[in-house]
Amino acid sequence: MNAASLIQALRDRFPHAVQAAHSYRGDATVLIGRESLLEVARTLKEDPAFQMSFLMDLTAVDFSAYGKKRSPAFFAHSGVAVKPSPEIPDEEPWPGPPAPARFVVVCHLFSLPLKHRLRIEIPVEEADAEVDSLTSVWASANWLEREVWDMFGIRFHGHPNLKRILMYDEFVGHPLRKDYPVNKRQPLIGPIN
Amino acid sequence: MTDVMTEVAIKLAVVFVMFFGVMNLAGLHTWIERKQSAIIQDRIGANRASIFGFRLMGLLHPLADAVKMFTKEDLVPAGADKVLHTLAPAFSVFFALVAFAGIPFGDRLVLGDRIIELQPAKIDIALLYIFAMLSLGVYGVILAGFASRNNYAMLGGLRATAQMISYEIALGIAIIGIVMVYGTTDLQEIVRGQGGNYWGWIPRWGIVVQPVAFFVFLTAALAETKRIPFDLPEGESEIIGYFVEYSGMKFGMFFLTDFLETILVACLATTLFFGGWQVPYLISDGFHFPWGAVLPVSQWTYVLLGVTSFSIKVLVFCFLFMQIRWTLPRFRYDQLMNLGWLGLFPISVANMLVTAVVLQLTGGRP
Amino acid sequence: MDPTQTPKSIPGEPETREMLLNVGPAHPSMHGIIRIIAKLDGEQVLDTDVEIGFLHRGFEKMAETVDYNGVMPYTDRLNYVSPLINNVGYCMAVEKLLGLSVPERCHYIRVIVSEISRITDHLTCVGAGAMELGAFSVFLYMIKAREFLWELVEMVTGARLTVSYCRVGGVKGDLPEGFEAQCRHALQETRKVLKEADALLTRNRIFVDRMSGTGKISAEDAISYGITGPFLRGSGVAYDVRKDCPYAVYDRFEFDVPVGTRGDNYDRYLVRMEEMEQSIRIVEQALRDIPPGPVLANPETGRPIPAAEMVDEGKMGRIAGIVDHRAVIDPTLEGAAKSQHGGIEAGEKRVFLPAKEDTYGNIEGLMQHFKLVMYGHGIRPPKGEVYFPVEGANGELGFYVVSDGTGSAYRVRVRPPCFAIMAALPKLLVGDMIADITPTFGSINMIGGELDR
Amino acid sequence: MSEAGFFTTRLDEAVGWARKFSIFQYPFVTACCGMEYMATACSHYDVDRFGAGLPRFSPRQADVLFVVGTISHKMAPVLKRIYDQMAEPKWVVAFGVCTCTGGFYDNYATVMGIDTIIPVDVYIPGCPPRPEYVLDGLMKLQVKIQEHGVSGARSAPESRPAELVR
Repeated sequence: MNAASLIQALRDRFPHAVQAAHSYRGDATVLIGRESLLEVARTLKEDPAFQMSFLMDLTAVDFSAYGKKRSPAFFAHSGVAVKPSPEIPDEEPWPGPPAPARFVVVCHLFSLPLKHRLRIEIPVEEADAEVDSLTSVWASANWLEREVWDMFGIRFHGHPNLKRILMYDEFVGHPLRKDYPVNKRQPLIGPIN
Repeated sequence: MTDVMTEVAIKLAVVFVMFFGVMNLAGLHTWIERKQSAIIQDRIGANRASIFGFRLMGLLHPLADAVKMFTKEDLVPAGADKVLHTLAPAFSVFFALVAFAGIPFGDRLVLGDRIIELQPAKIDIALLYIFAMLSLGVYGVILAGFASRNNYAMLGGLRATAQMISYEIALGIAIIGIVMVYGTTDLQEIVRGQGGNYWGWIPRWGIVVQPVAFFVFLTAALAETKRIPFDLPEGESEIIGYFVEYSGMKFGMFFLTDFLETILVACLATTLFFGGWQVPYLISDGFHFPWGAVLPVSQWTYVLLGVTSFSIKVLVFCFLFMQIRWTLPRFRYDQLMNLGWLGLFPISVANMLVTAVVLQLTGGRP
Repeated sequence: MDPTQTPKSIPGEPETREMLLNVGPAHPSMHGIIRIIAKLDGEQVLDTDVEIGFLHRGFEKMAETVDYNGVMPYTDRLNYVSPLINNVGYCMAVEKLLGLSVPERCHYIRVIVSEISRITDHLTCVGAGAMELGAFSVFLYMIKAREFLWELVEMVTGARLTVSYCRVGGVKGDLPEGFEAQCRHALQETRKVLKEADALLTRNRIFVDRMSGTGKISAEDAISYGITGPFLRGSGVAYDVRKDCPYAVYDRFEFDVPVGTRGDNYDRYLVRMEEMEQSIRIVEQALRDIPPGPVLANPETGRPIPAAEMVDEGKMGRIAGIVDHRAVIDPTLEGAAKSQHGGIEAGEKRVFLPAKEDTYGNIEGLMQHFKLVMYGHGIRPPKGEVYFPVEGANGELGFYVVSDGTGSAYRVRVRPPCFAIMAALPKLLVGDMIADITPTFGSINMIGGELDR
Repeated sequence: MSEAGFFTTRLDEAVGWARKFSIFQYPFVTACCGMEYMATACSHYDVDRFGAGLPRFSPRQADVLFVVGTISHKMAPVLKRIYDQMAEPKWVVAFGVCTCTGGFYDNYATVMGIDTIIPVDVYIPGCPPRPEYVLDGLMKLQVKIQEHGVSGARSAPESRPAELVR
């Protein structure tokens, strides 16, 4: 199944859940609301039309600084901009980040029997940063969700053991959020260098 | 009175020869092991330590190790039992060393009317004595494990206990065959019993009479020395070992015990199965070759040849153990138990029964 | 804990208690950065808790602060046993974002170096696993072979370990002279070592007993945990990104994907041993088929225009190779046409660094180098997000890159292959013995840089 | 030199000699540098030639702590504890740029040089250092050990004083 037909199949199946979709550079992507995440995930895994047996990756993006990033350049547009070469399809431009939500939880799914990939994006507001946990569908979600909690502070409803995984328990804040300074240190021992 | 003094002096000399030989061999053993592993692994091995510019192929490294260990701080972890913690390594080394008392390293030397047995202590039950000492040596390991207040050490101690108990039984029963054949537990007598040849040319060694017992003995004895593939109590990469909390010379003593036990086992294997100090075709007045030639040798030469032969055989065994150590991976606990109880134990019992039957049929002569 | 499993203390009998054993992070077989808290009943593992993160170095945060080519050194240090595969994966992800296609020779070179890296990775994994079982010599043999391959890598890239060889749009440089002979020699040495290791291990009774039946995982469980790579193939699932979603030129080579049947440590060992053979096979085919040509080409003209040549051509009035750059010359020299500079750069697709001779030898090369390398400059891809998987040594290594159109990535995310396997570790260990922690953990081939990033 | 000092000096020399040729190392291997550490220890470079070929995985028995690879803030207490557990005399080698200065991981997660936590005797820079550098560093350490002596204090730590801030 190619990207377009995959998206179409998903749209047919969940007309209300799919908020937006694109296939920028051939990566099938659907944006779905968090209330229907579990239902969509179960269907994707079990339905013979999708058979997404792998949850390859689960991560998040903090879009709060999107478009506001200060370029370190002398000129704002310095650097070598690149246009795609003709043989690679670029018919569909990237729609950009989903507008009001600060975070987007991104899942990459892969179907071993059908060999197609799908990206699911779930927009999450900062004030209510909580998504249903996918641990009941894919076992791999367990640690990945812990990492997203650790790095972004997005909670996962129904996760069996949601605690920090990469950082230590004494750490305050979530380092991959855009407002966490890259070198703000919280050492356990030793000076703050 | 003077007679007693001379007696004591001679005994001391014999003990000294044994002690000197064993301790040096233990030191040398580390060097041989390092060099031998280097050869196996395409390396050069330790060779930098030099005194006045003499490197001696790295022979000085064991010396450096020893001096360093003596000058290293001695730590007893908080919460550990101080007395037992200190006793454990001493236990280990002591019992490993005293076990050598029963090993005959040469035939008797006749000086005038005085007969000197080249065996530090003439014990009728030398074999039992050595086994007793070997078993007591395990207490060092167990104490070390329990006194350290460390889970890893504790696991090491537990493993050592189980391993020693299971393998000592197989070891003991394997030896019974030999005891039955030669009819004695006196090691010197066992060695003497191995003199002479079958059909004129095969030496009458233990391995010829008891080949099965030899392999059981070798395996079990290897387990007894806690070396790879039986180094579970140490198990560097799994549990660091029962001596995890030992530093400085206390650790050095465990290290030494390791080598001492290897040498002891090599000595035992030589004595029981490879004719001890016997040299093929050599009896006290000279070589008697199967084809009839006779080469007479003096009494001193005869004894010295015996001692040399004994040493060479021991070294060969040490070398074999090293070769095994650098080639094989380690057993797992349950596999070790299986091998001990389901493999070696039944074989050794069967060997004992077969030996008994054969001896009965042949009228008690091997 | 299941109360039926807990041995109750019976009056008159000695009380039995579980023991908590803390394995790591400073433990010889935990590679320094894992803590396993194991609940033991004697030697048996009842329950484990795995703690990671001891090598978290903030790769993803750092990648947001540097330009696109600047991420390259950080990718080296993800899976530091096979850094070249990380390089390739990241470059191909960014190239996908840019919509670039690189020349054929570059693809072949990337395949060759990836496969060499894969061999070094498997050598280290199998060797370290054997060492932790006590077979120390095997480890040294493996490292000896790895050393031959590293010499090869050094010859190509100039570094042994942290190579930073790939560039967005190509690779740093062409294969050096005499590479093929050296490569064949190194592969031969590797084969020799593999044969030795095979003789020492594969039918060694102790080794087989230690490995088979331990660390078992079924195919369904493995898929559910997101396990990929040799680990998954050991469970009998023939998923290999090189075969199933071919990238670079992998679809042109003949190679087999070995699979196991039982999903235990022994199968994974066999799979790794066989994969090294297959990698050697791929490298040999690639060496045979590699076409001549540029390794960093302008996708438009199909060949690089060395700046010196460009100048010479221009002097002679032959500007055919240059005209398509639509250069706008500033008429006033005061920057009145500055606003049009964006337009100039938009047509420029030479995102690769020029050859060093050009950088040092003429102004055009220097400028191009400057534009790509200097702080605040660099490539500016269009806005978008892409995910690109490659077959890393441990499984699917995916890079997810989000761009906001500026010179540095908005977000770079790695899908670390051994993260998924480590997540399954508690399941793998329960029921086995303490001694099995070591081979099971060894067969995961946990690489700290990749796991904790 | 006074006559009384003669014996002490000789003893110092002998002990220093023994210590420098019997280096039991504790490899605190965390990251990429571990690969080069392995390469140094194995056949091609063979660190055993210098008498340093016997890694001890118990800090009690080790003489030299080889800190190999990046130390994160999560790891720092562990490192400090291992150092404290070692028996005197002990030395520390910072292996690789990350342990020396933190390297290019100037961010929230990593310790900017282990000398902020424990004293360091020899720094081996490089990312990771080639085995030749490592051998060079080892020889420098041997010189330092030789100078240390049995009674003499350690030569002043070349590091900032470790100041424990919780």
